[in-house]
Amino acid sequence: MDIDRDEARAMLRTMHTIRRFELKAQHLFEEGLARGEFLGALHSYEGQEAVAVGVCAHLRPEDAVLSSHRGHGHAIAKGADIRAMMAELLGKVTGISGGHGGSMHMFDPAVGLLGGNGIVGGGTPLALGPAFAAQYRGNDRVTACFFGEGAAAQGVFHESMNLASLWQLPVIYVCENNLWAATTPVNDAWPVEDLAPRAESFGMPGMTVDGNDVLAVYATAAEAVDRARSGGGPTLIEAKTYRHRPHCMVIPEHRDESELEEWQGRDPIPRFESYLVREGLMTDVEIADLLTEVEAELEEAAQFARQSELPAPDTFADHLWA
Amino acid sequence: MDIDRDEARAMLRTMHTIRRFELKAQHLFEEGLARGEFLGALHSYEGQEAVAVGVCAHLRPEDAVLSSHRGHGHAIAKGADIRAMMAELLGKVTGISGGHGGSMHMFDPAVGLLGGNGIVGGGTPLALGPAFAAQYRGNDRVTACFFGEGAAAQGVFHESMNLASLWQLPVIYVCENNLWAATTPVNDAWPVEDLAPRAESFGMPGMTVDGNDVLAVYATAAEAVDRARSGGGPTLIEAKTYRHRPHCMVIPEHRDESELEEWQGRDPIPRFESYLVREGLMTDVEIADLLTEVEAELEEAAQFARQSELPAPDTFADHLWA
Amino acid sequence: MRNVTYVRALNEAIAEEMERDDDVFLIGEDIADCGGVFGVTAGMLRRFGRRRVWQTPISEAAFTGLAVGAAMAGLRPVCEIMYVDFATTCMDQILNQAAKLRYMSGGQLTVPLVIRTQQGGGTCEAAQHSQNFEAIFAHVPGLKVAMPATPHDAKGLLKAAIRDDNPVIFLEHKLLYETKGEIPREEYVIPLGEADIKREGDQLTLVATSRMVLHALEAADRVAGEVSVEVIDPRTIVPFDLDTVAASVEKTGRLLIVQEAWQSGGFGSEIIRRIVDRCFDSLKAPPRVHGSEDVPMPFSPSLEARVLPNPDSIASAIREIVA
Amino acid sequence: MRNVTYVRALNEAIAEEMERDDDVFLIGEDIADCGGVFGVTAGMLRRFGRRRVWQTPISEAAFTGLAVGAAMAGLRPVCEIMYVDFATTCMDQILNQAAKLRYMSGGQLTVPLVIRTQQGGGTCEAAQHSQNFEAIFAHVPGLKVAMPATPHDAKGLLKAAIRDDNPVIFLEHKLLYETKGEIPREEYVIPLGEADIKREGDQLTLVATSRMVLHALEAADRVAGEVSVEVIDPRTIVPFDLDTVAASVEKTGRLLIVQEAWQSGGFGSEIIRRIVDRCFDSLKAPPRVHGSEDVPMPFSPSLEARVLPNPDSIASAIREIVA
Ligand SMILES: Cc1ncc(C[n+]2csc(CCOP(=O)(O)OP(=O)(O)O)c2C)c(N)n1
Ligand SMILES: Cc1ncc(C[n+]2csc(CCOP(=O)(O)OP(=O)(O)O)c2C)c(N)n1
Ligand SMILES: [Mg+2]
Ligand SMILES: [Mg+2]
Repeated sequence: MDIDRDEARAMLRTMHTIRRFELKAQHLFEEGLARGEFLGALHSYEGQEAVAVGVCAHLRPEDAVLSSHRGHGHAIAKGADIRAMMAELLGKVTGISGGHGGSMHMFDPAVGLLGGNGIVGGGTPLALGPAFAAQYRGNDRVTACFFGEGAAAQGVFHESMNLASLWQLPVIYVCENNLWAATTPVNDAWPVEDLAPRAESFGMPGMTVDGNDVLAVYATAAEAVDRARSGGGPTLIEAKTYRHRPHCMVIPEHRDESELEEWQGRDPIPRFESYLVREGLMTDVEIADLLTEVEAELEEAAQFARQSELPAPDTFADHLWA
Repeated sequence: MDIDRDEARAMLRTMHTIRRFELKAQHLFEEGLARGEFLGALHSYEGQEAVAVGVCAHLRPEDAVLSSHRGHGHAIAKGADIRAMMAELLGKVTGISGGHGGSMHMFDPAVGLLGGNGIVGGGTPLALGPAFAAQYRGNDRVTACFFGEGAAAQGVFHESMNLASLWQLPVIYVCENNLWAATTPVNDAWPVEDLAPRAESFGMPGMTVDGNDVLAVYATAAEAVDRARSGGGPTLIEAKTYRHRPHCMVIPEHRDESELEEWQGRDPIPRFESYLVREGLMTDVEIADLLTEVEAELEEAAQFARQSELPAPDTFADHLWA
Repeated sequence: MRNVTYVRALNEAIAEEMERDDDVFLIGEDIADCGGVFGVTAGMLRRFGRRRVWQTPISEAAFTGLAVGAAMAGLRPVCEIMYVDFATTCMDQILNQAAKLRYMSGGQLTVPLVIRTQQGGGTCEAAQHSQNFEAIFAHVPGLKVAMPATPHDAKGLLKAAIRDDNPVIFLEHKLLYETKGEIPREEYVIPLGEADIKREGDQLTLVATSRMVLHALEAADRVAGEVSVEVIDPRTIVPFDLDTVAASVEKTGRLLIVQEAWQSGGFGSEIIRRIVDRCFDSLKAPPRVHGSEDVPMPFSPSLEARVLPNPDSIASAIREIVA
Repeated sequence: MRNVTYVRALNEAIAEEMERDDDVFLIGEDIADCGGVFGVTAGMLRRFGRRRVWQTPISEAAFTGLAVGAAMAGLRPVCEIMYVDFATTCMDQILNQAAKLRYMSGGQLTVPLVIRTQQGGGTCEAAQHSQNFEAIFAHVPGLKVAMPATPHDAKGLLKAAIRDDNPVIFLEHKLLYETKGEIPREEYVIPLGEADIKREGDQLTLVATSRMVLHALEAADRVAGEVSVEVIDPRTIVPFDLDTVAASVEKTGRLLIVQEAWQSGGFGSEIIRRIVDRCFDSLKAPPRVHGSEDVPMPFSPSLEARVLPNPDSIASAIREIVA
């Protein structure tokens, strides 16, 4: 699929932003640990950037995204503010959820980010809601819902596919099959190779894509988003990918070094960069500059997060009731 | 599939027993209403007899059955005592569950009946249990789980298929697609025609059968039960059928008369009888005798139920704890 | 005033709010063609069309989740779960999502959702169709919980629930649907969080919820010559109108709570906690809860009748406290 | 005696019972290869092999249902739900099935099942990973509920739970796993339903559960010069050892319950109901519950610390009651 220069650059930039964000997040987390502070679970999106970026490239701010526990990438790709995200990780009052949410619960309805979720599969039925609302109101907004291959074993995901297909809701289910769910390999959870036939068994198109190839994801998502936007109903996309980091900061790595190395060889960022350079869309220098820019932005975000205040303890009851 | 004379007769007898049981049950229910007593929900299996009978013909007493809210047919086909079942319907202390369960909760572990269920889809994960136990203990017992096409929309059913397939458990899922779930037609619940592809998407064989043809069910179930018994794992069977009665005694009929008439033309009992007579396995007189016998048995059961005592009120706490 | 059934009152509340606000829609099992198995949504499909009345497959988790998500997106879903017992299949959507989304988002989202369902025993439907779960919902912060006992309260509270910007668990009772009562001819709304004194008295405060209000009033009648009972219906347990109950207990010095939920760990215990804290010095006798026996609901009519509180057993409980 | 961690004590209990009875098997997410995300089942796979240690897909409803069904079929499953918050996805299996099957079957079935899970806050894991649901399980008849606070109790109670023929919800606490304590060298089992007096005193009875027992003991130390506090750990809340608590309250005349669950509608309220009923005349001050603030758990460390009870806030609560 053809992609124009500006869009390509923007996508690469977002991919780098996500990756650098995760590195900084990890750094902040470790800073906390060094001070004896434990800041909850932190799930790195590193390695999977092509999925969020390839899908969200087709989304408008008024389109909705439902994300998962591993949601920083989705949030950034959807346009959430990285300073506020970073502050959220530290539970600061300037955080994207005012410090009430933390890593797994980033919300920014202004850009369509309707939240991460601490419950695996928890976003899959919620995603039906904004999709339904679009149909109800007769507008062409679409909803994308990201979740892992582990979540694909949850019952509610199947109920949701059934309803999405039955009512032809404009929702795109994006299963990021990164081969592992915490310490459980996909082969211990799936009795099959692919998820697409599952979607088809609900009368919904199912597509499989190389989730480490941002252009492939971009092309696949284009079809799915177009279908949803034009009233053609839901799609399931299974993106085959890999996470570079352990499940979360507190669970030690349990996978073979060699598996990781193999997948690092398919790292979506260098792959996309080679393509951009090869196609003459960007030069090495431009890429290096972009990286410097991104890094500066993230360092600034980290500083912002560090310097922001924690919420005053007695504000704990704020936002319970509307 | 060939079937011997004795087995054929036994199957016909069970089909009649089920049908007559339902008529008696309805009668008892109406007697109760006339006395101002309301005896809960009563879901008639009339019209679906071929499914329970065709499947259970392959089961041994030590094999398990998990049933649904519409469970009298499964219980009878599995060999439960009709006197105790009838008494249960009236909440008598002689009932099959001591009056604690009622129509939806008939239990008789001695014949492998591990219960009806008031929760639609509720039996689907429970069925994994005895199947797992068989595998764990290394015996060749199998488990059959009956549920409606309405239940097939429940998430837990999908989780259960996934686990059954993944662990190759000896379970047979039997979906009785009677076209309606309470007042909801299958077309308002399923975006697809058949369920078999759903099973296949979990790597499990899926079969579709005419649920009003007891021999077809018998043949299909033979394959599934053999597979399970010999370690070949689970199977899903979708049996297309129809219930002759309204959803339950208290919800008025809402379906077209003509639909019912059409399906009554495919009534599994006369169909099987014609076959038996045609093949010379039974004569009309033998069938008439069998019916008289069944009717007498049921009248006796109804009498037993009527004459039995209600549990003493102060026994309400019995059986809460082991 | 008009004399209508509880089910009719609910039906009117829904119709009026749907008329008033196009964002209100209905979703649930069997709610369209037959108007719900208890008839609460009867006629809605004809009146408002398919766009606003969504009959679902049997997938409580998916359609409740859809409702939560639609509320986040600005609609005002009224979601029916046929029996509260089935809410066990969508507790994640209720307890982890609906109740928490506003808080977790730092107030950025609102979830203007009503989950209507009905609970209770008395119909020989046995253990999986007779439960009372208000204590579960009331324990988890972020959910309002309404339990109307009369047609009047049912209508006024349901309208308030639909207009509320928070998730409201609206608990009807299967044996109240056909009961009748007066409601105003003109439109009215009953704010969530205001108890109603259903009967005045000065010797014992009886707090009852849902169907138990009717039994409590009957019991109060029976003991009228002996004990003067004040019957208070909180109508919503979250928010709970502690002031009204406390004022009564300060007057009477005695408190009995009658709930259909199990005796142990019900909301009655929570009322005792609050009243003991607030009115300790006014109490002349130990406040008590009279609830259902702590067993799954037995099917048999003889057992079910024994397990549920009834006017007789309530009258005995009143006499015991006063004795 | 040996000094071991809580997680180690649990691990030993499981291994001993698996050794003792081939019908005991383990099922849950991530329990085999890594021994559970908290390490409770570490080493079990190596020791007992794949036949007895079943690592599942993320399907709480299916594998909990499997465990219930396997228990009906005579096995003794020990089922791990990683966080109690996730039990919302299998509440049907727990509340409608496991709790009721024996009763509904008229005593024909038994469900010798243990559901282990862990609960609680204090780790900045926010609203969907910090809840305490014991009140929900305790409200529904048919489930036993254990909440051990020490390695000693954890081991003894878990062994009892595995041997019990009823479903037992076994609630660990994520911040107790690394705490240490003495346990006997020889085998022991602690019967379900016996409270333990963790500290004697005669001016105030403090009932605390799970991790709050540790905070309560610390608070009792702090106020030692002013108030003599008796700290009682019921250890199981179903069955609940009312006798021990009532005897203490009759002695002290004052009762404080400290629970990590939300203040409103927790099991503490139920304890108050029972004690007020039984010990009304002995009470010198209103019994109180000190629980978490009634909000979803906020992520931010500054807010989380404010929401949870801690030794300081418990000490204040003690002083207030005695004042
Ligand atoms: C209902 C539920 N069960 C279990 C968990 C614990 N948990 C959190 S993340 C995770 C693995 C998820 O795997 P997957 O869906 O593949 O996503 P990934 O982490 O690989 O992105 C598990 C088991 C949870 N949060 N919610
Ligand atoms: C979880 C749950 N949701 C809803 C119901 C109410 N209900 C009882 S039977 C039924 C229809 C079931 O349809 P189907 O599964 O097709 O079985 P059938 O009645 O046709 O045999 C419904 C909705 C229930 N008992 N449990
Ligand atoms: Mg994964
Ligand atoms: Mg059906």
